[in-house]
Amino acid sequence: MFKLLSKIFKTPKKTILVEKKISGSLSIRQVDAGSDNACEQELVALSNPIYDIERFGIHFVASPRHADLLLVTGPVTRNMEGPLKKAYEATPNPKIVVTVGDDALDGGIYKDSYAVVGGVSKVIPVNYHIPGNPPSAKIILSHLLKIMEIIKNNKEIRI
Amino acid sequence: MINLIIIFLIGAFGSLILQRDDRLANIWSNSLAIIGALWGLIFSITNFLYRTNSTFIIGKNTLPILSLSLKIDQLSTFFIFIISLITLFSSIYALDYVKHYFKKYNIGALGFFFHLFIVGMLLVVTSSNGIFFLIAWEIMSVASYFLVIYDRNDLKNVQAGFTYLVMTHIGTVFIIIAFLIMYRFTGSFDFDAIKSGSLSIPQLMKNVIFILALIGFGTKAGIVPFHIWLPVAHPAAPSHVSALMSGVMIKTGIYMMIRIFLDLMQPVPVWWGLLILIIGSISSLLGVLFALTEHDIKKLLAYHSIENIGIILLGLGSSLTFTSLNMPGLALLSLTASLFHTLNHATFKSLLFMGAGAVIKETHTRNMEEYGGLIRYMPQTALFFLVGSMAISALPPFNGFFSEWLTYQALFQGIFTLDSTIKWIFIFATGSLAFTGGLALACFVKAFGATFLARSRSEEKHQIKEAPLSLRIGMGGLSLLTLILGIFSGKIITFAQKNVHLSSSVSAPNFFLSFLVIILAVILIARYLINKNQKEIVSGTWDCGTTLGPRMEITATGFARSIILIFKGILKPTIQHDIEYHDSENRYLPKSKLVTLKVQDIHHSYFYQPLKQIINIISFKIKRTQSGITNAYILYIFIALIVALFFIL
Amino acid sequence: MNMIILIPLFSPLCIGIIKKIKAIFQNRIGASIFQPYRDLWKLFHKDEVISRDASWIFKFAPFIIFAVTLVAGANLNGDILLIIYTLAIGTFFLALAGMDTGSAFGGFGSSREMTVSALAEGGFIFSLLTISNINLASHGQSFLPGILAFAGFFIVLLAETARFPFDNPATHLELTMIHESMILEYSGKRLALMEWASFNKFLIFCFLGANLFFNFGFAFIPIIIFAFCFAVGFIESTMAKFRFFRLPDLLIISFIFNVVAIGLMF
Amino acid sequence: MNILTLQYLLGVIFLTVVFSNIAKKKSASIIGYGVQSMVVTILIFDSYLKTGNLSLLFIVLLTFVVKVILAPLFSLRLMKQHQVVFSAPTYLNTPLTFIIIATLTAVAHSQKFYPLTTIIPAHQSLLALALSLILISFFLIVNRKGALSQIIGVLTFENSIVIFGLFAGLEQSVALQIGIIFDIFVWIIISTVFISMIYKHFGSLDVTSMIDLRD
Repeated sequence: MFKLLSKIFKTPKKTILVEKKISGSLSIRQVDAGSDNACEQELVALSNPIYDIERFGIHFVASPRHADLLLVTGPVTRNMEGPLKKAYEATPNPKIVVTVGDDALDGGIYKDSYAVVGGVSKVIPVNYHIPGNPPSAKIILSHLLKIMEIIKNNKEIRI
Repeated sequence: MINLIIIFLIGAFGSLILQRDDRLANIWSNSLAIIGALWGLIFSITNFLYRTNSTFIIGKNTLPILSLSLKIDQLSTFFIFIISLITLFSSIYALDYVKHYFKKYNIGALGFFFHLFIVGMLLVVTSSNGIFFLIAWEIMSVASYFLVIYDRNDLKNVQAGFTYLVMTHIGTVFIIIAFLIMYRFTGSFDFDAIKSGSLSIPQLMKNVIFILALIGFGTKAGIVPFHIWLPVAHPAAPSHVSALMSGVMIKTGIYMMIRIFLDLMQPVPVWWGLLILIIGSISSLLGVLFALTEHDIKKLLAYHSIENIGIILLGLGSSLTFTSLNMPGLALLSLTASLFHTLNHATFKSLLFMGAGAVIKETHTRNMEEYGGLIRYMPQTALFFLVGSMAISALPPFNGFFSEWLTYQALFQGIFTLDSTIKWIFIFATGSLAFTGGLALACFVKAFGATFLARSRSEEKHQIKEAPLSLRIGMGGLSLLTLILGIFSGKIITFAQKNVHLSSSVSAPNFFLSFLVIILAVILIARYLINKNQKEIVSGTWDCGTTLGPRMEITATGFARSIILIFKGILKPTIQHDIEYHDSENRYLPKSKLVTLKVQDIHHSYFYQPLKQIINIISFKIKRTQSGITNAYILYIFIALIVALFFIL
Repeated sequence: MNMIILIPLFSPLCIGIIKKIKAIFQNRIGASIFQPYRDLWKLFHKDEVISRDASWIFKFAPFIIFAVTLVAGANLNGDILLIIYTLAIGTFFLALAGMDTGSAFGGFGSSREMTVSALAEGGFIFSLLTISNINLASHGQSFLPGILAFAGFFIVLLAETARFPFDNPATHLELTMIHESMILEYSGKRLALMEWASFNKFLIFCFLGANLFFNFGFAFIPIIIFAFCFAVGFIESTMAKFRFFRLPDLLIISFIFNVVAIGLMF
Repeated sequence: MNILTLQYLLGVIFLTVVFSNIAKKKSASIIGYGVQSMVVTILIFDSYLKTGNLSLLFIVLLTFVVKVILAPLFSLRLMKQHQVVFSAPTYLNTPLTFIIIATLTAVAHSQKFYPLTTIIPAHQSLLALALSLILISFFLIVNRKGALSQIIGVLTFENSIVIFGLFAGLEQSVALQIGIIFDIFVWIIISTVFISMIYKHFGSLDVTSMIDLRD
């Protein structure tokens, strides 16, 4: 127990700067539309102590009802097309759809397989794309912060 | 008083005469009942205000023992008030409810037994002579027996009626023995003579009378070991009758307990009150536990009657203990608590039974698993049922809370002032009351949720329509009553605390006002100030994208399963899997699996089963004496003659 | 009457503090303590999606539950039974709202919530009873009963506000969530109200605990409430969540603590 | 009539009852019954002489006609008509019946029954004997298997009550007499119907065969 307490007071101080500038509230609902779990690993890394998106007021939520941002990963397989649409309808406005990874853009390496419908944009309107196969956690984080920038500056992102 | 009974008798015989034409008989019997009920209300209220105690003696010297004497003091006026109040609402309810019996059964008979039942109850609460009381008790029991087996196409109802008849008459046997002992020592059946002569009864005999009366009236009131008939008989009766039965009839048992223990047998040892306290807490706990296991809505409500009777007994038991420890102030507090709870229970229990009746009328089944989503088709019944369930689980603005609050205060005072073992019994009672409150809340969330909310769990539920007008008037009146009784309970609480310093007091009106004001403020601010420009879009329920079928939502058994498993020591749940396979050899491809969840009734297996075996063994032994040879019988007579001669000379 | 304004104002702050403490324990910086305010503000300005099967209970429940926490806050120093049963209205409507939309999660959430709150009620009433009459203690020794009653009360606090050993507020795993699953269906301002109501409930419990158990004076209340938040944060970081059928044992322990406390006191 | 003759007559009745107890042939017990009723009529006649109450005379005639003539005739005719099997089996063998009769008489004479037998102190011994008569005739009913002999048992039982009533000084009450007469008359009708029915149904008068009525 003592070791735990002592470790707490040695957290690095330098990252405090970034967090001051951007703070708001963004809840993300991650929809796995048939992804090969590469992007998921990176998204999980986002909430560990190093990247810690919690600092910026971003948190992952369970149901699209609570979410403002739908983070879609992976090419949309035929089975996931319906549920993806349902998730999109279940998210209250104003909502943003962000696709992570090349598979989500246009099907990526699985483009013409019989099971894949194609990119996410074929199923639901997409606002933002984070390239990379899979994009590293840092890249995803920077993109997310950029999205929050956009939201903060011009309030009128309305779908 | 006499003209009150005459009205009901006219109603009874009138509906018999008009039994040819269903509609006329129904209107006649119910309108007569309404007039009688109104008369009863006026009579009891005037009697209450002017504090008049009136006595009527009909034919004093017809028979040496039996004198048809009625004595109406404050206690019986209170019970007349309850009886006429619930009769008023249940007969309004019955106007339309009985219509669905029209072609099937004889409506005249229903009216006749309904009126006879009320006359029986009125006489029970006012009679002041032992024999006359027993006659009235029999009228009440037999009339309610015929009402229970009224829907006789369903065999289960007839069996239920039979169990009910047997159990009530076992109870009556105990009562008769108690009255005989009283007669033996005081020389008369009149309550006043018994009351004055009660000092001459030796203490041992008083205890015997106490036990007998407790068992006798306990069977009628439905305390735990003798409650077997209640969850069987009440659901079988038509709803407006089961509302009357569980709202008022079981209270006659309570009335007589008060009359005998607190009035006639006055110098009372302490252990009487403590025994009632223990029985009260056990029956309230077990009542609510078994209510949780039920998925037949009327059985669930019947078990809740047992639970509420337990709470009333808590109040009664504590008042008895306080009288025997001569603390009159606290005794008054706990007696008012139990009487106030009797009144409240009568109102919200009959409201709930009427709600259940309306639901059963539409869905033609009592099984809660086949309900669901009825709030869309029956919004007003749902609202009244919600009010009823909030009142019964003692949530503040309604009357259930304030009577339970008073019982709590009585028990707290018991804990603070008394000492050693008595204190621990009071702590046990308060603990059981607390747990009962919590479990009752869980049970009524299950009952209301499974019946009214979400989607309907059986397909052919499209033609349900809202309950007819008179049903809604009956239920609406009662729910309004529960609210009014709740808000204006301030006077009763101040009356109860007259000479007792209570650490805290609750004032209902300003709680209710602040509650309303705050809700309005919140709605105003949230809806119209902060997000004026937000829209509300309607779409399907979110279930991780899967298609949502009616079988996805929770059922009544599913809801209560976790609590049943926690209390498995008492409830002994059993799971039975029977799997059906495609082909017999190959055990790996099950076609269908049926899981049946059942709860074993401990009373049956630990109290009534051994009792039955003992009786069987004894009766087989006696059977051998019936050898069938006439000579043997004459021999028995001969021996009996000799023995008798020996004794007499 | 000032409690009606104070409680809703400061409850998100407490939750922010707890989250911050948990973050520090997990060696990450975590959101600022004012993050709950931002979340509520954002949720209030979002549209709502309401399911087709929802009835008026689903639509009105958030307002009733939020108002109930305010009313309970209003008469905090009034009668203990009134507070307990007012909070019970909140639980009643929360469970009904959970069942109303007919999703599997909501149903199970309400069933578990009702089980926990039914068993917690015994301990709750007894602990408040002991404390509100601690000064009547005839035998003079009012220290041991006070400790036992406080322990019982703390367990009930964790149970009623769906905190750690009973239910993990952060998780969304269907198997374990009790409180979260009931508000799964809500969105927009109704979700904000439900969240805010649960924050209020937490603050009411802390205030009850602070006010009754440590009656040092009004100035010390914030410090004691911070101590409560720290304790809850500490438990959530160092303890594992109990299996559902181990919860009744914990609640019965709290009940027995309080019964013994009362037994000792008089 | 002095006590001695009364005792003598009572002794005759006692013997007839004992005889019908042990008699194997049914006709014998019927004749025994005839003798008994003859003695009873003599006793009633004697009490008429003593009290001079005219109604008693009427009763004497009635008892004479019914009991002494009609009853035996009826039974004998009945027996002939149905060719009834003559043996009237009893449950206990004769020595045992004798022991029981002895004990019953001893009981009747015992101290316990003292208040009953000293209603009229003078007739103490007579009343005791009459009481033992009642007990023995009752035992006769119990002991016999045949339905007819049971009926005779009942009739002797009824006779012994009359005797007891006579000695206990009840003879004045006319109601007692008429009651008795009427009772015998009814008995005879029932017995005829009863026996013919049993006989038709069971083919024999043995009571034990009636057991299968029970199950």
